Amino acid sequence: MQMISDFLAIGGYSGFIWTAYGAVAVVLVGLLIVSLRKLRTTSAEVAALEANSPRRRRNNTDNKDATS
Amino acid sequence: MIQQYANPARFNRLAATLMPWFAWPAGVLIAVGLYFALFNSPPDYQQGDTVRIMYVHVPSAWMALFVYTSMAISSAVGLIWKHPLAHLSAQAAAPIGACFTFVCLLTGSLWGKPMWGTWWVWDARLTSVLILFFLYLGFMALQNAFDDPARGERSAAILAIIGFINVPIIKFSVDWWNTLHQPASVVKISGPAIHSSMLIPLFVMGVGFTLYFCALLLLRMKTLMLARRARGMSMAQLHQQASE
Amino acid sequence: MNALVLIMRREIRLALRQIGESAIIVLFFVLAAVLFPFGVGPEPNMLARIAPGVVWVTALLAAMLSFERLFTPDFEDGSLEQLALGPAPLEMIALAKAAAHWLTTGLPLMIAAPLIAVLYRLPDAGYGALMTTMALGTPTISLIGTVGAALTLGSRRGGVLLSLLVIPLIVPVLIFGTAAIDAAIGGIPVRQHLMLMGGFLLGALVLTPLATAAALRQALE
Amino acid sequence: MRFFGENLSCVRGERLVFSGLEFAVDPGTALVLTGSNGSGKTSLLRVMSGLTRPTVGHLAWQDGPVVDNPECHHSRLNYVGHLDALKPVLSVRENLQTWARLHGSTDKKIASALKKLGLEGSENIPGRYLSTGQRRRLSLARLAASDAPLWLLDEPTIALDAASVDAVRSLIAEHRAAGGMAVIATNVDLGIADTTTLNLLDFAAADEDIWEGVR
Repeated sequence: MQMISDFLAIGGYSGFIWTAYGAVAVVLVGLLIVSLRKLRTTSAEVAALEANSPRRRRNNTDNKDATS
Repeated sequence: MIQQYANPARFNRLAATLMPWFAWPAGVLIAVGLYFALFNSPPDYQQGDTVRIMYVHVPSAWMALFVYTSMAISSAVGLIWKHPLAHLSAQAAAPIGACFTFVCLLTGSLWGKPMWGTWWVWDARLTSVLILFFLYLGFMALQNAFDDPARGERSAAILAIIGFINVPIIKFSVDWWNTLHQPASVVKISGPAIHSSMLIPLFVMGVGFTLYFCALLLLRMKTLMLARRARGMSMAQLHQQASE
Repeated sequence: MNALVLIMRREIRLALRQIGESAIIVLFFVLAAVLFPFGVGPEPNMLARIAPGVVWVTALLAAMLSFERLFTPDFEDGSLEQLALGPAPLEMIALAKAAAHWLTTGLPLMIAAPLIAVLYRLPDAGYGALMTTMALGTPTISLIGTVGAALTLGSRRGGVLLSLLVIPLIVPVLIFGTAAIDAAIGGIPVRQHLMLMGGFLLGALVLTPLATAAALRQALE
Repeated sequence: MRFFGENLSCVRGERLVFSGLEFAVDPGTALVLTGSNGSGKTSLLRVMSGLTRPTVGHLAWQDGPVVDNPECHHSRLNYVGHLDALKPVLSVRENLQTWARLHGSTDKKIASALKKLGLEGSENIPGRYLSTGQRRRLSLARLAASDAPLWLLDEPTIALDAASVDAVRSLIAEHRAAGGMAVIATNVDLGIADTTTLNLLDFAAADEDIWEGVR
């Protein structure tokens, strides 16, 4: 642990500051990326499910035209 | 028939239009905040530059509590009016809140090291945020512990409300406990007197984080809605194959 | 009202028939407490100083073990349904379960606590405070524990998850429990701590049955 | 007193099991619920018992809806589901006493109930030694020991031998003669006279997935 704190204290305290801001960036941007990727995989999954049940989809479009 | 009080499709379209209005201002505000925080505000006479960590530490602490409050409110709405979207918003908000709490603890520890030479200080606020972090983990763990997502949602909602009632009690007890065991040498994280020039970046970062949260919340809610739809479709197909 | 008595009597009869379960809980409490000196060393002053904290934390963890057995057996064999369909509202059932849990687990822990304190050479002034704080604290732990047990009913990883949910909520009780004993040893008046613990107990007595009933309703749905 | 439900629909495990269901039970009548597995027979019984809240629609007795006074509703019914509510450590009599006393029954009634279900010889056997048939008969003995007007039975005759099925049939007949009502979910013909039947499949709902429109 001592080695880490020495390394961080090299530029006065700037090591600590950059680590703090870096960590914030990593966490917030990382969360954004994870969420975006999850959105992409889920919509792909929905598209795949829709694709392999064409019969159901065709019935839907007929109902929608009738009711809307 | 269930449609009349929750229309996910309509909400989703509304969310799609709102999201850019949250996302872009969030990016701009955070960038401006960073500029002010790092370059355009005076170092503290005592702590020098390390005070700049405060500009991320304090807003993330605000967000940790703000997100938990929003989770408790949406959980209450979900339970009382049986509104599935409210449960989804609590489920979507939990990981964001947990990340903010983690960031708050990390930056608090990084701020503590130069000031007192130790990574972790059992300061009253840091300890309460640590317990809040466990409340977030408890919420997410309970949410996923059930096979039926509707069941997990409602149990986690009850926990969120109980947790919300307990946050002030925990805060009070920890404050009291901290004053009792106050080791003489440790300076409390009261932080420097907030000079107006420091207040601007703090406020800008705070609003920036809040907008970031709103944009990400809508995005994650859309993902959860799509996941529910995929689950519904796959179960319907299974049911159809079973009955054929 | 007699429904509450009937349910309590049923719980106690079941607990007496499986007395082994409460015995194991107390055994774990003693075992965990005895483990610490091997870790921190037998030095008397040190042990005396950490005694309140160790007794309270190990009692809390021991109580944690027994929460899962609170609803799961009844849920699996259908008894919980019959209880819910009985004349008593779910809130009453929650209270009866918490009270039965306290009698079968909280009380034995309270009785075992002074023995552990003797092992740790707790100063004599501390015993009175130890017993009063345990008397006020263990019912609160039982009440909050029943909420956790009801919330995790029917979930996959019930036991561990339950501790994760319940421990943050019990921190205030732990803080004031140990603080009261330290204050008593230090000669400081303990009225303030005990009043607060009494407040937690009364608050839990009123609020936790509502939460437990709501959680049970979800589980039985 | 008449017990009825209007416009009932129920979501179970995220699937709309039935919707727009109406039923009414009058004193002395028996309603048999039929329908394939998973058509919602058990769900409807649980909705009637008040364990599961219907997503839409409401249940009511003649003197008022169930929601206003759930405890009164519970005191008027006896629900025998698939699970036997039997504790292995308690004896046969103790098991029955727990439930019968909760509904305010007397020891005399408990003894006569055990006799009706052919369990009078085995009062002191602990629950864990009972066979499946004995366990079912013990859970059915709860019916005989209580004077609740509404009986909700979920597949009562499973794992029962011929003699026990007759005992159940006479139990139900006796109950109806005394002005009681019974709702029985079963796929087996119980041979009970003049019952009205309700087929769950008539109320099966098109699976209206509220997440449908999400793009």
